[in-house]
Amino acid sequence: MESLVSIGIALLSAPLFPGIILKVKALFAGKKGPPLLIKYYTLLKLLRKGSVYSSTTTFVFKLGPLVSCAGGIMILLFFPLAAVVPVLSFHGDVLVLFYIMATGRFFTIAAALDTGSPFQGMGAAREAFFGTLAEASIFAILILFYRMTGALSFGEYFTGATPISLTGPSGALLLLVIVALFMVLLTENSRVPVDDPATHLELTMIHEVMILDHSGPDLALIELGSFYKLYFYAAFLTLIVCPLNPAGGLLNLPIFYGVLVLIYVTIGLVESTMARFQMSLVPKFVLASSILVVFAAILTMGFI
Amino acid sequence: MLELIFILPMLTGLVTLAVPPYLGRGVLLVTAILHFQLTIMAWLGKLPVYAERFFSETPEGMLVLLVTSFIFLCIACYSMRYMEETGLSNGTVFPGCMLLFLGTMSMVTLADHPIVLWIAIEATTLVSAPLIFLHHSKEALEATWKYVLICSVGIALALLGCFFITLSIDIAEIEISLSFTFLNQVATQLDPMWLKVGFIFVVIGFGTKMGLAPMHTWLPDAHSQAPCPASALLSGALLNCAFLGIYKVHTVMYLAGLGEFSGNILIGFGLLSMFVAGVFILRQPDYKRLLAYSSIENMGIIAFGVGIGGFALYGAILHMIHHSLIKSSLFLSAGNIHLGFDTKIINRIGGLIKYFPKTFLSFFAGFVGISGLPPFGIFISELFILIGAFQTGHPVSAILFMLSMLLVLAGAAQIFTNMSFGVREHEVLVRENVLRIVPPYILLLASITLCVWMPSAMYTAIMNTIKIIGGTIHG
Amino acid sequence: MFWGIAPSVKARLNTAIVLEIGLPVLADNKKNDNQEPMNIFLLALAMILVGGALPLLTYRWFMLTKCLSVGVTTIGCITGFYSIFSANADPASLAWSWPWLHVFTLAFTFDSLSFFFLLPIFLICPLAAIYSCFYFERAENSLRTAISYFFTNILIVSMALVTAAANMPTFALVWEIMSISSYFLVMYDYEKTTTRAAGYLYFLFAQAGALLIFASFGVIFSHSGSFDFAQAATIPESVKLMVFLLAFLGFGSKAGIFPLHIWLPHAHPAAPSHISAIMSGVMIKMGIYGILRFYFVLGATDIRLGQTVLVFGIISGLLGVLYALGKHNIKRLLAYHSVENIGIILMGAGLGMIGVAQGDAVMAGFGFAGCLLHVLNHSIFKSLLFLGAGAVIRRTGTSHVDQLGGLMKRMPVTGKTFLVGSVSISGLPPFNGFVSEFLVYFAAFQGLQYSQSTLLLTMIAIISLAVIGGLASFCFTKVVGIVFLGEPRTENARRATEGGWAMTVPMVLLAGACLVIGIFPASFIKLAFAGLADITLLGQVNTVLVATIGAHLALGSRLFLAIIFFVVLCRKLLYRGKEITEGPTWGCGFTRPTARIQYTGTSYARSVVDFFRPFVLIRETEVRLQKIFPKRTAYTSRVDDIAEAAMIYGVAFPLLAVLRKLRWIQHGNVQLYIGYIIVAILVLLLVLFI
Amino acid sequence: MKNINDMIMVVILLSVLLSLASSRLITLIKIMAVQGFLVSLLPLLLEHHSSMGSGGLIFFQVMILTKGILIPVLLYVALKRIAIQREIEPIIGYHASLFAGLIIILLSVFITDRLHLAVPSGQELILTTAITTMSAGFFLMMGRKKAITQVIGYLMLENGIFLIGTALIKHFHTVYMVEFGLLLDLLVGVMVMGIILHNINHAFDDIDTDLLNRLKD
Repeated sequence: MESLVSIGIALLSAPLFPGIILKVKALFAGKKGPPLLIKYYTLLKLLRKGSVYSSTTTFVFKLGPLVSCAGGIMILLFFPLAAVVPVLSFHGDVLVLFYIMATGRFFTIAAALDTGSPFQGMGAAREAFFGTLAEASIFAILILFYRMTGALSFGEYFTGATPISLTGPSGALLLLVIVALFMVLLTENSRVPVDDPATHLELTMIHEVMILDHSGPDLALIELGSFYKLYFYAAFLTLIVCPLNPAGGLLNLPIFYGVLVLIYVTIGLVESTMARFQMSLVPKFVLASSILVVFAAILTMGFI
Repeated sequence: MLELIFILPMLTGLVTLAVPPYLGRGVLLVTAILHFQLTIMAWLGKLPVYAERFFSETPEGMLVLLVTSFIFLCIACYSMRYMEETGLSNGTVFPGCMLLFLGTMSMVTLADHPIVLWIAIEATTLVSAPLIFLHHSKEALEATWKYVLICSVGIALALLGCFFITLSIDIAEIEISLSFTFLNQVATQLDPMWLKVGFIFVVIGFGTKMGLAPMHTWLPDAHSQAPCPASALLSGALLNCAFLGIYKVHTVMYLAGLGEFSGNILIGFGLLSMFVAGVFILRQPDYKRLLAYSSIENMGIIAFGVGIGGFALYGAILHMIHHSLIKSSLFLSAGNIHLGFDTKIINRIGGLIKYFPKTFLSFFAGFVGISGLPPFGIFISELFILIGAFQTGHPVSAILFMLSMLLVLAGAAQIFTNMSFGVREHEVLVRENVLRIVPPYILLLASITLCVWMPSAMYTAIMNTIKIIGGTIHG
Repeated sequence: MFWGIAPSVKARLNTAIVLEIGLPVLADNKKNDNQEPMNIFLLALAMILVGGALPLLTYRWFMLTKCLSVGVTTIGCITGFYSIFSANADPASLAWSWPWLHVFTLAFTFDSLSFFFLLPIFLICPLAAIYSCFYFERAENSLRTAISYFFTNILIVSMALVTAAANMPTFALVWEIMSISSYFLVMYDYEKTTTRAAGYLYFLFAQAGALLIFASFGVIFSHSGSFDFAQAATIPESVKLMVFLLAFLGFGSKAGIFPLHIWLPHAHPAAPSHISAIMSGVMIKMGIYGILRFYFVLGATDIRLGQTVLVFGIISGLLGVLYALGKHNIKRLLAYHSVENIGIILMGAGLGMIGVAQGDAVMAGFGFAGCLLHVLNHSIFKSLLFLGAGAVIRRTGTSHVDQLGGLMKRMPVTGKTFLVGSVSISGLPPFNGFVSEFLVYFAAFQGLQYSQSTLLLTMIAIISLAVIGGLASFCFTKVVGIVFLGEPRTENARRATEGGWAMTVPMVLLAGACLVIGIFPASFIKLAFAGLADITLLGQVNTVLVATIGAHLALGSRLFLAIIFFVVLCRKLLYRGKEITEGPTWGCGFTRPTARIQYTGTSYARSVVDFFRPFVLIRETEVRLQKIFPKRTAYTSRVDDIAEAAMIYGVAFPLLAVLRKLRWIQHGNVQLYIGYIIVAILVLLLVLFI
Repeated sequence: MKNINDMIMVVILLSVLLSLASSRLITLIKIMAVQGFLVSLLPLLLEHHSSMGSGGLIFFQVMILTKGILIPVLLYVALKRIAIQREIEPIIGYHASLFAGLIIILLSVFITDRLHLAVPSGQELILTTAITTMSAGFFLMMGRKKAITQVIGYLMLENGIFLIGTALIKHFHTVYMVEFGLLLDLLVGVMVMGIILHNINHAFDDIDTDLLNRLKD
């Protein structure tokens, strides 16, 4: 029951947090900024509309939003939000989930290519490339976690017998993981310095350019999917930074969401203070994250 | 009377030289059939030996005889049309010399006396020289000159080798009459020093004839200049005869306890031949030379197999049989190609499959066979030799063997592929003809048959052959 | 004795120790009561052979030939399937042997591993045969088609027999028949220079591989003294590593492991598509079969074996997918993906071997099971993709990715099935590719608990597997996106239409198989473990674990589908009564877009390929813009395989140069020829006297 | 007896040296005639052939006739029929050839010395002579351009082998086979070579082996 409640809250509240980022950025720029609920308004607006489809597109174009959104929902089902035992969990679920996210990306990219637009193709190529590199970091993290806990599921990582924590054995290595995971988060969710969601020039976009032709509820599904994805990564980071006792039940929620907000604020801060990288520097950035984790994993040979 | 086997073709050959040309071809075919019949009778044990001092019925000799006779029959059928179409049918030289050639080769297979063997091999050189010169071109002349000169020198050395072997009897002061049968019996008492020297000269001498590198130099010239039926006979039968000479002496060496010495020499020559053949097969511009170098390679394989001994020995004997069948088939197919396109230059030939589909079949099948792929027998023989090489503890040689084989394969595959499948516009001069198509098919079929089913008489013969020098090998 | 040999010789012959040729100890010396499965199996093979031979007789009636051959072959394969399942309980009952050439025995025995490898053979081959019915459409080539059928069926039979060969000569025989028949299949379009080059290359690699395999036979035989595989385990441990490496390289050249894969990207585009499907889907797996079989019969537990296999697997996987990205020919691209998938399969096998060496039954079991299941999966989706590519090539006349586009609308069935195949080969859930990759991952994570080299290797393996997966999906978004989506880039692509039912039905069936394995993974994982049932080396399989893993994967993929279904429903609801309009693609301000401004496959892949620069050779030619009003500019780039480049520039050219110098030997000067003879004498005499 | 033998052998050695130094073909053929005669004569004077029957005697007479007269005459006829434009044309010069001949003799002595124990006693000089003759034959074949000189070189090689064959080996187990074979070989060989020579001359207008250099790789 607790699990269901927690997942319900997550599914509903996910669009809230990107608003925080926007707010932070606006404040930094000395502006007032949009309301916190801006993303909800956007979604509602989109849902009310109809769609315009390019005559070039096929069913694949419609499949993109569907699969990516489904992937986002799926992963949250397996995640111990606020250290509440997840709805579903099994040994090896992390592999399934990351691959499902990859499926989502596959279809998003295919949908982008379906339009036949050169800009969308360009964006798709970048998305696919950086995503692949980020996958290496993620699996390096999984290796490290397996070395630490012997588990292969989110549930086990945070609510299992030997949960991951900074204070546990070889917990110091988690500092490296936190940095790396944050970098992955930025990459996977197309944030500055990898991508700038607010840019206006299609040539420099990555994620945004891919969804140029989507409109109406389709676009809403895409947005929703990306909110869930961002939410997942942020939650993942939250639980590493601030491990919670599963016994706490729903009481963990406030702490969890507090830290979560902090992470979103950090993202906003990064976006406000950093310029985006030159496109050719991005691979190095992502690679740096995976090297960090691999380094950490190798260090476990000394600890464990 | 066993001697009939070589006397018959010699006599008919001499007769053919005298009779009018149109009878010559008939005599050729009839003699070929009779010879084959006699061979079969000899295999059935119906022909006793008359001059036991000089001739005997050895298993290895009988194998070579059978192969020779069979190939000759096919070649005789083939040359019925071939000689007519090449415009060489007027002379009696071809049928006459072919028959004499057959006669001398049969004599080699039956000879038991080293000197008789030597005389017979020398005689093959002399009677086959006119065959190479048949085209009367400058190149043919050059090839003949080189053939006669180099082979004569080689054969002279072989004679010297025979003398040294005889000397080894003298020095050991054994009172026997000279023959391989007796040599085998007293092998252990012979003087090893002179025996070794003798073997060296015999290997070099008969090796010249057999086409072992570096004495192979005449072979590509002669094979490429001779008319194709003659090349087929040279490659398919003559080389075996020369091999027989080496083999018999190797047997003596083995029985004298010097098997390792002679074996190593054979391995060395074998590998060198394979390598040299590989060098020239790669990017070879002339397909008849290609086939000739391939013969050198295969002789190398046989020498290698014999040198290795044991399992490989069985493989070597099998290889000899199958190589004869396949290579002569290939030469006959090459004859068809040569007739059709009137060129020996590989680069000028392409698209056999389009112009000569039937010849393509035999030509390419021959290539598949010679490359050691099933269903042709060379597959088994090479497998045997390779396994034998490892089994007897010659891993380095085995690796060199494999590399050389690969080199040859790399060269041959390219050429055969391009000739068979390449695209090139041609004017076809002479069409395919049943009489020129069936013999190569029969030869290939024989190889396939022997790969699937081997008559037990033949198997026994091979086993008897190798028993003598494979004695210490066990599974 | 009928030889007229002198009596004394005869006596010596009798006393000579008889040459014993190690006759293999027959596996089925015991009386075989149940002959039925074997008879059915032989019947199936006979039918397939008949199906191959018939066209040679009836080739004058083109349609009849095709129908007859395909029909008989299909029935034969189904019979084969039936015989496998009827003998499933007791594979050993399916054994037979014939004496061969007085020396050998042609012996065939089956075990669970053979059965598993028979599955793809009997599954893919009939589908490919059906497909060929419409693929071969030119009646003037009827003889050639008939010959192609003949060799196809020989190939099928020889592959089936490879899985069953019980001793070395038998194996060598069927192996070589397999090689040569597939060579002829590659040569189908022999008029093309590229085809001939491909055939040549294939022939060379096949034979080189065969020689290595024979060499390993030789080493085994020299120690065990028997041709029988069953005796191979008795050879000394120290030799096993060498034997295995020889065999590994030999089989590797067939399977297409890096750097012995060079023939593969040439042969697959050259062959007709259904042949590529059989070769890539089934035949190269025989190489994997050989590696596994050798490993199991040797019973070697040296960890270095597993490490070698794993390292080769990682390299093949990574570089295979990388080169696939750089290739523009759709079939060549697929061929490189075969290299990649062989890499994944080998990683599974390598992890399994390391597991065996560590005594870890879970790691061993899952590694090998992943390997086997990926063999099956790859055979399904790779043949699906090749069939799809074949349909595209047949309908558009081009195989260059950048000249296609927009085919999803014109060839809907091909497009959809190709999409399924693409997702499967990228290893994405809920399709079959993921299931086997999951098993490999599982084995690899098991390996993390060890230390030092094992840990390091498994870590690299996991990360490589992740990167391979990412790059594969990158590559297949490229293929799907450029070929099937967007606008047609050429007129040919615009005019393309769907192939006939005989082409689409096999693709649909294969796509269905991809989904079925993805949604019902449990029984197929069990099947893979069943394939290992007769392998005693692996230790006890934890059946409970296997079952739970299967159930969990099933849960994952079904849940995912359910969520997608749910989202679809929501979407339907949201769109109810909404206005949907069509318009052109947003051109970002360009007002006159043409199909040519679309992103090409080359540019799509360029950034990734660049990233891996030292391992990929990129050659560019560019005409720079110079004047103020330039007329034309041109840019081409191509990605070269480093193994191929090394083979050409590092091995072939220097070798050819040296050999060309050596040709001096035959200079035509008779005096020096005589000199050679003298030198030979002198050398030998020196050897003798010194 | 021994002295005569030794003298013959010395003369043979001398003929070898002369043949290496001679610059004219006619001279060379004459030298060959002498050498052939002496080589066939030698076995008759050897001790272990003293018990030779009448058949053997006839055989050796035939041998002398062939080697000493028939073959030189054949060669002479061949020489006359082909118009020789230039003389021997050495690849290796005459002085160098002579020097090489000396070295060959030295080496032969050395080899014979090495083989001392293995040879029937008292016949070292025969072995020396035989080896020298053979080597010189090879030398002529390699060191001269004209095809006819190669035939002569071949004959010299045969002479050397004949020496070993008849002089060293006990007679009873050969039953004239050796002699018969040699004779046949020699006759037919020279005939065939003569025919080819004739043809070569006909086709190329010369018998220079440089012209025979078309077949190569």
